[in-house]
Amino acid sequence: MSVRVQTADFDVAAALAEMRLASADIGAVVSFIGQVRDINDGDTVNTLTLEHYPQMTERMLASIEKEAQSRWNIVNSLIIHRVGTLKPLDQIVLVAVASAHRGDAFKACEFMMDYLKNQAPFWKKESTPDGERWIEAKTSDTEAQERWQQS
Amino acid sequence: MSVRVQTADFDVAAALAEMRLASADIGAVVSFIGQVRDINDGDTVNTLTLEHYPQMTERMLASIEKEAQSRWNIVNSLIIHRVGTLKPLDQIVLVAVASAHRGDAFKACEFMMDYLKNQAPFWKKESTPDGERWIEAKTSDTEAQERWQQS
Amino acid sequence: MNIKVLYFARIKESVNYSTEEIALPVDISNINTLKAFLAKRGEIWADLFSGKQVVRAAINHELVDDMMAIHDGDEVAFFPPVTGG
Amino acid sequence: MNIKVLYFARIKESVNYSTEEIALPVDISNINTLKAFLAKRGEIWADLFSGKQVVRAAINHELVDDMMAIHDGDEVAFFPPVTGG
Repeated sequence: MSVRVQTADFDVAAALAEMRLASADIGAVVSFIGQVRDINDGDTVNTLTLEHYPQMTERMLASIEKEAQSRWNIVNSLIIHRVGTLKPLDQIVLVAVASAHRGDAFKACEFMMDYLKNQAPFWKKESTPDGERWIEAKTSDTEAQERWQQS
Repeated sequence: MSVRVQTADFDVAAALAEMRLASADIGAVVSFIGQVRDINDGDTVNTLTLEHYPQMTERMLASIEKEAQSRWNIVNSLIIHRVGTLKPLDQIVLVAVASAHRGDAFKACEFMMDYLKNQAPFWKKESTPDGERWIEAKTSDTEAQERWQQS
Repeated sequence: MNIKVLYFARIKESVNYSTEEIALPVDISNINTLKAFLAKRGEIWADLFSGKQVVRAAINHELVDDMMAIHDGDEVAFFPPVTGG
Repeated sequence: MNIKVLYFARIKESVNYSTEEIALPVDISNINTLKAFLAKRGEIWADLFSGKQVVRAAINHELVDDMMAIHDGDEVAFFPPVTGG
């Protein structure tokens, strides 16, 4: 279980290798990489700036990991999230889960992303040719989180 | 869309980087890595040997990719599966899906793994201190596939 | 009681600062009454805190709803719905 | 008609070879009747092909069920339930 919030880029290869090689109990590693798209809502995105609430971010991400661990059989998990100014094709976030069997890893990884989207205090501002704008939260993300409350 | 069956190990980092950097339309890359566990059904696993049906394997994996592409909005996908003799902590399989948004990538990646487990002609034989044995197919894998037929 | 208030993202830009110390009147006891108190500061504040916009709150780094009580020394944060990931 | 038959994994080890050419009697027209035909070859074959075990079949690299018709020149494969991934 670990959480990192950083301005620097991260090395997916090293992170996943470290995770899977940590134990021969691990049969499955599911990972999610989020990256900056060059178009959003029909407009060109030049840069994307991520702001966050430092003390709260780490705390919230750790509590999301803990909740996932209580729901599924997972051996290890990792969240790395970048802040600062990024450009299209830059990596934003890595969520990875290692488990004995694939079902737990898939569910826990998607759960962590859905909760991160709705609860972790990050905000995105895009710079487009028409100026800057804050990205609005999406109803689809709220709905994605609500699925997990029914089970 | 691509499929590789090989005895050699594969480079997850290179595969994922190539996939995500192929297009700035991609916002999400979900991947699954399967690896050899050192214990199965309570016994120590020394080696795991994967046999397959060459002409049929590639065809079946390609048809699984095609089916995933018809069900979700995915930009690209990849399946790499090893055959031959492996040992604990060796990588067996990589399934990766790139899409604009995370929901499609998560669903397509899990779908592909569930179908691969039930339809792709691979068979596993383990070598344990008590000798060799073929691994039996699991009911849980059949059930995992059947979930996708209800939607 | 005295509290620290933090603003983030679009809200920080609207009010034009990120943090302040506030000595609260005695009748301000939860997030709801604190929002009403802030809304009286002027047009920009009324626009943000009178209920027209969704403004989330945290107390001491935990997400809370508007009925959550505020205590002396608390760090209260106001921000728009989050959009990370 | 003449077909090629392939065996894999546990089944290959039981019958002790991986491939054979078979000239089928005229009444063997689908997977079901081919399994019954093979089951008559002896104890090992009966054990595999008389229905006690789950044996999957493919014709020309496509998974098929037991009612699927066989044609001259087909490549038929028999194997246990798959266990990749």
